[in-house]
Amino acid sequence: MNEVEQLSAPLAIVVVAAVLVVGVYVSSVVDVVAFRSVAGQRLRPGSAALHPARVARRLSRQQSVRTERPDMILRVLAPAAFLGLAAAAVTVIPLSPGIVVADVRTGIVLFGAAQALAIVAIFFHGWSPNSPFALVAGYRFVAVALSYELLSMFVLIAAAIPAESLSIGAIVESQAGLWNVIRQPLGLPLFLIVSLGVTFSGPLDLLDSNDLAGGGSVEDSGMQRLAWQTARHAMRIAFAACTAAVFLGGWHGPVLPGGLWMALKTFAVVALLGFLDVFVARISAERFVRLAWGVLLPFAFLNLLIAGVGAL
Amino acid sequence: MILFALVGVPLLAGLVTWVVGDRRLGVGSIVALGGVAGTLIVAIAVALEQPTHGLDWGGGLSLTFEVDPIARGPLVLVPLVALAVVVYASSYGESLGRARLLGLLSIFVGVMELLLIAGDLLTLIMAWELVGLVSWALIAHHWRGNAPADAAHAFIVTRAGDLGLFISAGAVFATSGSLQFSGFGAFTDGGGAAVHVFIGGIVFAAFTKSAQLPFSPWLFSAMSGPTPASALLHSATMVAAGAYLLARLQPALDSVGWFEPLAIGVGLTTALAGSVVAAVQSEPKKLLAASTSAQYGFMVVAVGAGYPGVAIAHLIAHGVFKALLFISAGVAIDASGSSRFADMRLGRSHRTTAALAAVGALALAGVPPLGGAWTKEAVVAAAAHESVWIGVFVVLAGLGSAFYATRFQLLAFGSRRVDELALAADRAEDPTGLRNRSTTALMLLATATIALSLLWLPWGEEQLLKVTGGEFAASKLWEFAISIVAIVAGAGWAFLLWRRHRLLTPFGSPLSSISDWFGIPAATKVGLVDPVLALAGWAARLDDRVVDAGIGRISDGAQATSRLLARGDDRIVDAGIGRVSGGAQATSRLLARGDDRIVDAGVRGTARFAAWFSRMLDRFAEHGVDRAVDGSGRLTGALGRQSRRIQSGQTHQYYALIAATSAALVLVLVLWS
Amino acid sequence: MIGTIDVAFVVFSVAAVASGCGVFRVDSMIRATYLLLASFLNVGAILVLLLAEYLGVALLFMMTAEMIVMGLFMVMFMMNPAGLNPMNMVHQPRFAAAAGVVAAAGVAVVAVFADFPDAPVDAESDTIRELGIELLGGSMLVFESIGVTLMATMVCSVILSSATGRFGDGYEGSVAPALEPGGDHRPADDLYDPDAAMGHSMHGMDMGGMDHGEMDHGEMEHDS
Amino acid sequence: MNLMTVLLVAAALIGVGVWGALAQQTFVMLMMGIEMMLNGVILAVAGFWAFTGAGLPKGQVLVIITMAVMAIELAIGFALVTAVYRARQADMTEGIGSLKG
Repeated sequence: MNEVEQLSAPLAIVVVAAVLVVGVYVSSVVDVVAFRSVAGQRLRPGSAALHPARVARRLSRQQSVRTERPDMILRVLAPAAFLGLAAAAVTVIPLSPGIVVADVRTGIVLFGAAQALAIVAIFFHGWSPNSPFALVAGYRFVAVALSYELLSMFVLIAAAIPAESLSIGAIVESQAGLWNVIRQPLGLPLFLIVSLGVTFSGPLDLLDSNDLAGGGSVEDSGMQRLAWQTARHAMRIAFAACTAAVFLGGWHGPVLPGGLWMALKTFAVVALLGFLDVFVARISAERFVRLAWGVLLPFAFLNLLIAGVGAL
Repeated sequence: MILFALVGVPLLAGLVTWVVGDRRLGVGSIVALGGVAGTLIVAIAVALEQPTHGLDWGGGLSLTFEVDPIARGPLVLVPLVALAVVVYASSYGESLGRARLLGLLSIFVGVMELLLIAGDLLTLIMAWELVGLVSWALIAHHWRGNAPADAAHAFIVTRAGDLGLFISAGAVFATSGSLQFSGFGAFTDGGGAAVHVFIGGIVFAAFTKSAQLPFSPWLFSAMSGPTPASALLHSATMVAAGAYLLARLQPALDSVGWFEPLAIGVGLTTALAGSVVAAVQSEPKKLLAASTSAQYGFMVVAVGAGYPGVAIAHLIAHGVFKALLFISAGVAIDASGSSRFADMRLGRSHRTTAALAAVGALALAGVPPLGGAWTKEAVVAAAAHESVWIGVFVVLAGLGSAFYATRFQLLAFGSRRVDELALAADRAEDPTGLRNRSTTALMLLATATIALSLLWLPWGEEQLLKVTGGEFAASKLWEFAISIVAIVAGAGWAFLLWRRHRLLTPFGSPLSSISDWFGIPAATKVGLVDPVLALAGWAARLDDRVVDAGIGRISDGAQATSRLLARGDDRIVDAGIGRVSGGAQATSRLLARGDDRIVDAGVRGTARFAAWFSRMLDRFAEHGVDRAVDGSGRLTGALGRQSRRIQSGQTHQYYALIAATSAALVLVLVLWS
Repeated sequence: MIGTIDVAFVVFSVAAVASGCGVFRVDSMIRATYLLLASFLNVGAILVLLLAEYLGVALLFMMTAEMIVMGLFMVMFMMNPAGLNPMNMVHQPRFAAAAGVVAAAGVAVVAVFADFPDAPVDAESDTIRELGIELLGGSMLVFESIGVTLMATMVCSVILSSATGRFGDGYEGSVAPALEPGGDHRPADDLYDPDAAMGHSMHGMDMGGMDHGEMDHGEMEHDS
Repeated sequence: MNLMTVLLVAAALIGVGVWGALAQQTFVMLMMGIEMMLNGVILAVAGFWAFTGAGLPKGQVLVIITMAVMAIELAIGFALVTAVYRARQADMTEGIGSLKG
């Protein structure tokens, strides 16, 4: 990936901001559509498309609740860090042939680090309001998160093996002939599980879940809630983009220009995640932990083995 | 990679068998059998085209796998014997834990093959340790009795021998920087102290492994393992490793003068002593164990005499018939429900087993035209080629082997006297369905034993020459004649005793010390095993008691001594002073009474002065000395208490001390340089 | 001249040291944990500046995971979770501070006065690839032994911390801590009072003190 | 940014670590102090690698070894803390005086 030209700093900021803003909006629209379709409500495209904006307007006017003696620093820090990490994760992903915001040689490891730090940010979000339900949710989330932390690293490293490089751009190029989703059939599902976990959605909706009356966000309101939801959707976008780039061949595709392919694939993954979010029931934490250590981790090893044998 | 298959197939099969477990034992035994059979095929293939393969490990170390011509026979022998043993084991004993037994047997084959294809000392050491470990696990299979203790005994003795390998590896690596077998010849020709160390280590390890004197007794403690394990361990795998190592490295070892006499001496002694020990055993398995030592003594003699090929030939023949004998002994033990000869003589009830065992016994006795006989004659020839007297001694040992082989056969499978027939009859239909499978195993081995008698044909001999790749000493006719005579004598003697019903205890009352290896086990137990175990237990028990009792005890001691001093002072010094004063008073009084008339004022004055003086003396001296002694005592006590206060048990204060001392240390080091 | 790298270095190192001090100043264990994490992150950034790119990023995610675990343990052995009430968790503070200063000073002296060879790594070299080749080539043995050691560590820590050990319940022979620092242990009965035993102590109360442990030792010797 | 500055930062980190390890009462905080020291060590080693090692990869290997040491220290430390808590119901260094002479 030496022929990639770095974007200049202002342009890079603009690109990342654009990707995130568009992505977040689309992702939340997907949420609305999925929710209404599962709820059996009649689906009016216009209202669905405008719904996120309405919600944002309402929340931005709402007055924010204060809890007793919150950990104010972390309370402010949590959504900001979450959003920032999503942005950082987006920067290392090549958006189209030759265009990557930050072409670091260790892109994939950096992505993993961002994801690990995201778990910390999420824990802060549960910790900071100093309220029992949020605290329980935060602990539960971390306990579960530790069990798929390793998973993601193994999957990503396995994807990096055929490319013989840790740079995501190189990984995308290595899929010119054959996409990783076929080369390493176990990788994509495992990584999707991790994505569901870090965006605490669907079966792994263990943070802001209804069984804890809203869990980590039980005390959130107004801008706080808006910021947190935005950050969550941004992280989903980051994971979707990474999935598209690492497993679905990135910008490779017939006819259409590469950037468009990348966007389409990302959107497909976002839609998949959004629908999984509402269509799959929540799994209890301890059962998932047992599953993750006992079943999924061996699968990750197997995936690694497949990658290694393939590389030989 | 075919060499990897040679090792990997049995290992994999063993693990699978073990994992599958006792519940689906059928699958397990099939897997184990298939694994060993596959190993046999692979081994034959490997023996035909001798591949070599290197594995670079980095750090200047590398693993080499090669097939020396001399290793080809054992390569095929191990899975062959193991096949029969696994067949037997698949129906041996209670089904609980049988999967583990089968799996371990299969793994045993794998590691032994690894040992046989080892091309450098590092690989050899790995395989060597693994063999010891697996045999430990096999001996301790029935972990509820005293088997674990015996297993520990065997393991520790053999491990002590393994140290020899490490020493010699260190010596050769430090000198020549390589562990390749191929380089040893040049290394040993180079001479120097390292060579002696190297050869000493190798010989030590080999003798311990193949149960030469004075390490033989560990074979007896190995007897508490299940019979299949013993059969494999004695015939082809564990014990064979030592003899194989000697034969493999013989060219390198022979370069020092003391190797040849040492090997011949130890080998002959073991052969003769083993014969005597075997001749008085009251249990079949122990008899066979002793005979194993004796037979390996033959091989060591052959290596010492400079004929490794002969040793390997005898190794092969012995492996086959010894496994056969062990399995038949196991059948006898199961059928009679006792491990003693006294309850056996199953000739009538187990005719097939008896017949098959007879083949093995004949081979052990060295009766032509069986293969065992040929190889033994080869050993005799080799020894006689060295010196006639050595040959004679080997022939004597052969007489012994003939004796105990006959003894085994007669006592275990001889026919009973008429009054015992009833017993035999009701033991005849033993409920255990063992005989069918054990019979197949015995059949297999017996056919192999008989097949080996092809060696008597010139064709077979040249085949053997080709396989073992060594040359044989020409056997002279008179040697053959006297050894035949010796065999007939031994067997005949045994028959004679049998007729007189004195075969069970040939030399009158059972000689406990002889039958127990002349009390060597006690020696090793006291000298080696107990210390090791005690060390382990002690290390387990070592705790803060030892660590922190120290200073406290010191201070207590100090206080005690000071108190003692003070008391002693009170007792002795004061008493002394008091007595002085008393004496003075007494004398003065005596003087006074002695003479009233004469100027008694002066005398009284004297007396009063004496009394006063003594009182003064008493007070001051007492106070002075007392204070001095008490003070010193108090001082020591205080010091003790102070030093004791350091031991506050507070971790952070310890850390503080550590930090301070290390800072001081750094300072010292800086100033030093 | 001062380049952007130098500026970044100064920023990162100030942040690292400041958050490091914060670890032991704040009165909330969670804040302490994640301040330590912050310190690690800054050091990782400095490593990236030093062209040890992979190591920096590896430190990043490794320490993140480690500190998450540490946070959980922090809350398990929590004295003051959220810093809701002021507290003092230190002992021998003066000596500790002095020792810290001395240690820092010692290393600093070395840093300033010792002279080292000047052989910087050239910015062009692909340090990541070199590291990988070194790890799977020359230093293979080292790398493997690290792996084996970590494996053994996992086993040991599981054995150490498992509630049901080889010799039965982990709480057997459990003794209450001293009431005053450095004092003797209280008799096992004290474990019955809930705030001393934290409700853990329903097991193994029949045998007082550590004699049960010694009994285990006895059995062990008997086995061997 | 040169070797001296890097080593100075490392020195500061190590000093902070010593201070924390000696001053803190809770086992876990104590371990944090040790981690902080190792943090400084890593920085120092990386500095030496970058400025005096001529980019010899063995230096990076040393850093990896240090990381492994940290991980091992953490794992065994937590296991010990748990075991000590089981045996002594203690979470502070004052809680165990079994080394008391």
